[in-house]
Amino acid sequence: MNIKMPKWFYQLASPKWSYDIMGMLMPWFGLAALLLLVTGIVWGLMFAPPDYQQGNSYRIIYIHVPSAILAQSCFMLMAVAGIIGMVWKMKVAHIVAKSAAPIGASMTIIALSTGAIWGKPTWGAWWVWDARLTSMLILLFLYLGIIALYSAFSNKASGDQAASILTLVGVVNIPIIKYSVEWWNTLHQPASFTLTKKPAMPPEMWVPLLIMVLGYYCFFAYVLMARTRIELLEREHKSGWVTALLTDTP
Amino acid sequence: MNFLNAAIKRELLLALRNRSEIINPLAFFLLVITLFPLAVSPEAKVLANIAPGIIWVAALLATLLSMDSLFKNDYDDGSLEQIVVSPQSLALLALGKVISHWLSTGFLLALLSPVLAVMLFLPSEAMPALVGSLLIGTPTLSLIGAIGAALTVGLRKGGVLISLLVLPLYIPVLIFGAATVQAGALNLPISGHLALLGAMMVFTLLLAPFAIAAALKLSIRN
Amino acid sequence: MNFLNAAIKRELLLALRNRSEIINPLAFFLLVITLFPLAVSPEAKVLANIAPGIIWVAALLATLLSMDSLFKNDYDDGSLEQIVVSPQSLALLALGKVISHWLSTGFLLALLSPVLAVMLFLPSEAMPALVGSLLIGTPTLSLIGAIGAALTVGLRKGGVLISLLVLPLYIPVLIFGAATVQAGALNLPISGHLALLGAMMVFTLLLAPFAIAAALKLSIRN
Amino acid sequence: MLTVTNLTSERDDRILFANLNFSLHAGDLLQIEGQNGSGKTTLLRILCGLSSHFSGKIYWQNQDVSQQLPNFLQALLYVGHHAGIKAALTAEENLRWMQRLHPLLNRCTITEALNQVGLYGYEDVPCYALSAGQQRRVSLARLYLSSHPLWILDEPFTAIDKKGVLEKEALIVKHVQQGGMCILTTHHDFDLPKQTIRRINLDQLAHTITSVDTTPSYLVSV
Amino acid sequence: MLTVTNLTSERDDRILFANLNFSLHAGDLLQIEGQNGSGKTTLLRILCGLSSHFSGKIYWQNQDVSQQLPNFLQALLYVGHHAGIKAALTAEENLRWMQRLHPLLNRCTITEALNQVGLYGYEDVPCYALSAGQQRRVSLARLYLSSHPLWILDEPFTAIDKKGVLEKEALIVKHVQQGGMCILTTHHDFDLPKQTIRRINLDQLAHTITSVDTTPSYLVSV
Ligand code: HEM
Ligand SMILES: Nc1ncnc2c1ncn2[C@@H]1O[C@H](COP(=O)(O)OP(=O)(O)OP(=O)(O)O)[C@@H](O)[C@H]1O
Ligand SMILES: Nc1ncnc2c1ncn2[C@@H]1O[C@H](COP(=O)(O)OP(=O)(O)OP(=O)(O)O)[C@@H](O)[C@H]1O
Ligand SMILES: [Mg+2]
Ligand SMILES: [Mg+2]
Repeated sequence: MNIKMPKWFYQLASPKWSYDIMGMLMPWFGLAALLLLVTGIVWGLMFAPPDYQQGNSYRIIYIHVPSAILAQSCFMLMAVAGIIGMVWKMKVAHIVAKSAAPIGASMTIIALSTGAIWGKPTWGAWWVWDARLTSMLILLFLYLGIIALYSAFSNKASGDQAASILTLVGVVNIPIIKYSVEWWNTLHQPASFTLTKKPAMPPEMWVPLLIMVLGYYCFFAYVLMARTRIELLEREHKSGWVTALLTDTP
Repeated sequence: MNFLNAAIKRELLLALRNRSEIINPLAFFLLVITLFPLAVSPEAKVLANIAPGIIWVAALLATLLSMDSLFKNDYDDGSLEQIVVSPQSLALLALGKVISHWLSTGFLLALLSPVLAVMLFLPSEAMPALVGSLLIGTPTLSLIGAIGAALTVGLRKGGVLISLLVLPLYIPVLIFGAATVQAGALNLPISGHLALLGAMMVFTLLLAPFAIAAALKLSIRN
Repeated sequence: MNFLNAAIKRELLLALRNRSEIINPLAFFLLVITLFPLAVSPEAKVLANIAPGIIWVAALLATLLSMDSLFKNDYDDGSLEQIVVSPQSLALLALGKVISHWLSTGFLLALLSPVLAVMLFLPSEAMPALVGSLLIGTPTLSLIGAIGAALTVGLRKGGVLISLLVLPLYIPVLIFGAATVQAGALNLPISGHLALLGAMMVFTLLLAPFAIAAALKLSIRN
Repeated sequence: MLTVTNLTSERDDRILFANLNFSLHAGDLLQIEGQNGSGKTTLLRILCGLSSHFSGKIYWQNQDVSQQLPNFLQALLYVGHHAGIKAALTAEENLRWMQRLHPLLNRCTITEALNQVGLYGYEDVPCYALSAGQQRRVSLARLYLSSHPLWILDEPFTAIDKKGVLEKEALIVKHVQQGGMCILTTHHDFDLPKQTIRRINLDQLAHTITSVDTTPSYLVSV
Repeated sequence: MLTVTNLTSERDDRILFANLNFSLHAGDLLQIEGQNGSGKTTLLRILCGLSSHFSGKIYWQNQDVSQQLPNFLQALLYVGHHAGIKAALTAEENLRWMQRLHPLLNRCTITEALNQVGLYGYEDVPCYALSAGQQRRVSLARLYLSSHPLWILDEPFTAIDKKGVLEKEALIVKHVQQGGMCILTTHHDFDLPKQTIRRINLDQLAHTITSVDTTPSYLVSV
C-alpha cells in the first residue's frame, strides 16, 4: 500500500525528529495537566455541592469517569498507531502503541477499582454484571493480553507487529462486545442499576468533571511521550543520534 | 483451491493417525459437563436453568484447549518453516488447518451436544437452537483461536497465554450462542440470533486467514 | 531432603524464568469464572447459588491444564532421561516438581479466589471455607494430575488424554471441595469436610510420588 | 542469481557479521564456514526469509527479494536444522506433501528418491519409528526430487553415516555442475578442488568487525 | 567392568542385533559402528536402562545390573541424542543442576568446564539463545566435569565444529588412558591406532542373525 501522506507524517517516522518534537511538547502538556488536575480536584472535592442523594461519596466521579473515558480512548489510539505502523512500516508508531498499553491498562484498573469502591455504598455490592462494567473488564483482559504479547517476543519488531495484530482484532471486537453485552443484559434481566441514565448534574458538578477529563488527557499525553522517548532511546541506543545525545550532555 | 483441498486432507490424515486428537476435545467436553451436576447441584430445575450456559462454556473451552497445538507441532518439527519457504499461500494453508480443526472439534461437539443436553435436563424444544448455534458459532471460535495460536506459537511455553489473548474475543460468540439456546428453551424465535452468529462467522472467515498468516510469519521470523 | 530442596528450587527458578507459567493458570481461572455470568445469567441470586461449584470446577480445570506440561518439557529436551540415569531418587524429584507446581498454581488460586467469589456474589461467610478447601484440596489435584501427566508424557500428542485419565479421580475432591463451600455459605460447620479433604491429601501425598516415579520410568523405557 | 550486499546481523548486541557482500551464479557452490555460534544458521535463515534479525539487501535475479518473494521461493529448496517431517506420517506421505508445497520437486518419483537414500522397505513405517539418521534421510530425499535452481542446506549431513555422506556430496556436486547453485554449512570436510567450491568464513568476518565501529564495507573475494 | 551376554533387540519384528556378547574393562574404548538405523542408539539406551526392548543379560562388576541399579547409575555418565539441557536456564545453571544429579561431576569447577568447551562469555546467556553447536557444547561440558568410570556417548560430536571435535576426542582418549571406560557411537572418523579402540559393527551382526533366526526378519538394505 502506498498512500501519499503530508511531509510531517514522514518526518514522524524519524526517531530523532519524534524524540525532539516530543521533548519540546512535553513540558507544555505537563504544565497543562498539572494546572487542570489541581483545579479540577480542588474544585470537585472542596467546592462542588454534595449530591442530594449520595452525599459526598459521589465525588469519586472526578477520578472514575475520566479514567474510564481515557481507558477507551487509549485503546483507539493504540489501534490507529498499530495501523500506521503496519501499513507504513513506521517504527515510531509501534513504539507509541507499546508505550500506551500499560497506561491504558492502568486507567482501566483505576476505573474498575474506583467503580467498585463506589458501587459498595450505592449498590451494596462491589460488582454487578452490568453491561458497562463487563465490557470494561473485557477491555482490561485485552490490555493484559497485548502487554503480555509485547514482552513475549525477543525480536522487538516482531512483538510490535504481533501486538498490533491483536490490537486491531480487539478493536474490531470492542463495538461487538459492547453491543452484545448490552443486549445480553437487557434481554434476560432488567438491569437493576443503570449507568446509562445520566444523573441530571448541575454545572457546578460537571464543569470540574470536564476540567478533570481535559487534565487526564494532558497527563496521558505527557506520560505517553515520556515513555515513548525512553523506549526510543532504548531501541536506538546504537544509532548515531543517541550516541551524540549521550556524549553531548556530560 | 487445489492446495486448500490438499491441506485439509493432510490435516485430517494426521488427526486420524493419532486418533486421540479427535477424541480428546470430545472427551473433555463430556467430562466438563458431567462435572457440573457433581459440583453445583443434581436438581433438574437448577441444571435446566444453567444448561445452555454450561454447554456453551464447555464447547468454548474444548475448542480453546485444542487450539494450542494447532500450529505448535508444525512449528517444532520444522514443517511450518517449510511452508513459509514454499511458494504456496500461507493464508490458504491456515484456512485448511482451521477447517479440518473445526471438522474434528466444533462439528463433532455440535453433533454430540444433544446427548449432553438431555443429561442436563435441557427441554427438547431447545435442541435445534443448541445444535444450530454450535454449528454456526464454533467456526468463529476456531478462526479466532487460530489467530491466538499463531501469535503464540513461537514463544517458549506460550502455553495458556493463548487463553488470555483469545478468551476476550470469544465473549460475543459465547453471549449470543448461549442466548440462542435460552431463547430456544423459551420457545422464542431464534433466527435473529443465528443470523448474527452467521454474520460473525462470515466476517472472521474473510479476515482471519490473513491475520493468521501474518502472525505465523512473525512468529517464525522472531 | 537436600535433593528435594534443590529440585523445588530449580522448578521455581524455571517458573520464574518464563513468568507466563505462573500467570497463566491464574489468568485462566479468572477468565473461566468471568465466562459464567456471561453465559448463564448475571443475576446475583442465580450466581451465588452456583458459585461454589463454578469456582471449584474452574480451579480443577486450571490445575488440570497446567498439568500437561509438567513433565512434557523435561521429556522432550532429555532432562527426564538424565534424571532416570542419575543415582538420585525419581520419586523425590517428582515430589519436588509437584510441590513447586502447586505453589505456582493451587496456592495462588486459593489466594485469588476471594476476589472472584465476590464477583459471583458468594456470601462473605463462605470465604474461609472457600480458601481453606482450595488450600487443602488442590495439592491432591496436583498429585493425582502428576500421575496422569507421567503416564502420558511419552505418548505422541497425548494431549488431552490426560484429562480423560485424571478427571474421574478428581471427582471426590471436587464433590467435597464444593460441598465445603456450600456448607460455609449456609453457616454450617465445615471442619468435617476439611478433615476429609486433608485425609485425601495425606493419602495421595504418601503414595503418589512412587506412582509418578514408576509411571515416568515406564514412559521413558517404552 | 543471488546477490547480497551489506548484510549485517546482530543478536542481543553481539554482531555476528557485518557488511557481508557476495553473489552466487549458476554453477556456484558456496560453503559457509565458522566455528559454533559464528552465525552460519542465522545467515542461511536470513537468506531464506526466515529471520528478520538483519539489515542489508538481498537480490534475486537483480531484483530485491522482498519485491518478488513468490519468484524467489519458487526457485528455493531449503533444508534446515529441523527435518520438517511429520513423525506420524510415513516417509512417502511426508514427501508427497512436500511435493504439494514445492511444484519443482518433480525430478523423479518418490519411490525412486527413497531408494536412493537407502530407505527401500521403510516407505510405510511412520517416521517416529525411524532412527535419527533415517529421519534425516527422509528429509534429504528432497535433494533427489528437486529441480530447484537454488539449494540452501544447513548441516545436511548431521546424523548421516559415512556412505550416505559421500553419496549426498556427489549429488550436490552434480547439482552445481548442471548449473544449479548451492549454499551450505557443514562441519564435515568437503574434499573438493579449490575451483569447485567457494568458502566464506564467518569467524574472520566477526574478527574484523568487532574492532571497527563505523561499519566499513567488507568485501568477500568472489 | 561391564559385561553383556546374549543381548538381542528387536523393534516391530525387525531384529536389530542378536546374541551380542562383549565385555568392557578399565581402559577400554568401544565404538559401536553401523549404518543409519542399525541399532546403535537402541543398544546404548538398553545399556543405560533407558529401553526395555531387549532380552539378554547385562552385568556390572560381575553382578546383574538390575540387582544393583544405584551402584551402576552412580558410575555412569550418559550423553544422549537429546542434550538434556533446559533452554530457559543459562549454561551455568544447567550444569549446576547436573551436579546435583550426579555427585561425581566434581573434577573441576563449572567455570573451568565452560572455558574448556569454549563458552567463556556465554555463562549467563539462556541456552535458547545459543546456536546448535553451542548447546551441544554445554551438554559436553559434563565430560570435563566427570570423574565417572563409565561414559556412554551417543553421537557426541553432532553439530560440533572441527576444532571442538579434536579436543573432545583427546579428552575421551585421556579418560580411557586414566583407566576409564567409554562406549560411543559416531559417524566421524576416529583416528586412533587399532589397539586403543575396539569396534563392534552392528551391520555385520544384523547379517549374521538374519540367516540364523526363525522370526521372519528383515534385512536392512546396505
Ligand atoms: C467497577 C465498576 C464500574 C465500572 C467498570 C465503570 C465503568 C464506567 C465507564 C466505562 C464509564 C463510561 C465513561 C464514558 O465513556 O463516558 C462510566 C461512567 C460513569 N460511571 Fe461508572 N463504572 C463502575 C461503577 C460505577 C458506579 C458504582 C457508579 C455510581 C453509582 C458509576 C457512575 C458513573 C457515572 C455517573 C458515569 C458517567 C456517566 C456518563 O457520563 O455517561 N460507575 N463508568
Ligand atoms: N520408537 C520406535 N519404534 C519402533 N521402531 C523404532 C523406534 N525407534 C527406532 N526404531 C527402529 O530401530 C532401528 C534402530 O534405531 P536406532 O535409533 O537404534 O538406530 P541408530 O543405529 O542409532 O541409527 P542412526 O545412525 O541413524 O542414529 C531403526 O531401524 C528404527 O526403525
Ligand atoms: N534465539 C536466539 N536469541 C538470541 N541469540 C541467538 C538466538 N539464536 C542464536 N543466537 C546467537 O546467534 C549466534 C549465532 O547462532 P547460529 O545458530 O547462527 O550459529 P551457527 O554458526 O549456526 O553455529 P553452529 O555451528 O553451532 O550451528 C550465536 O552466538 C547465538 O548465541
Ligand atoms: Mg547452525
Ligand atoms: Mg542413533
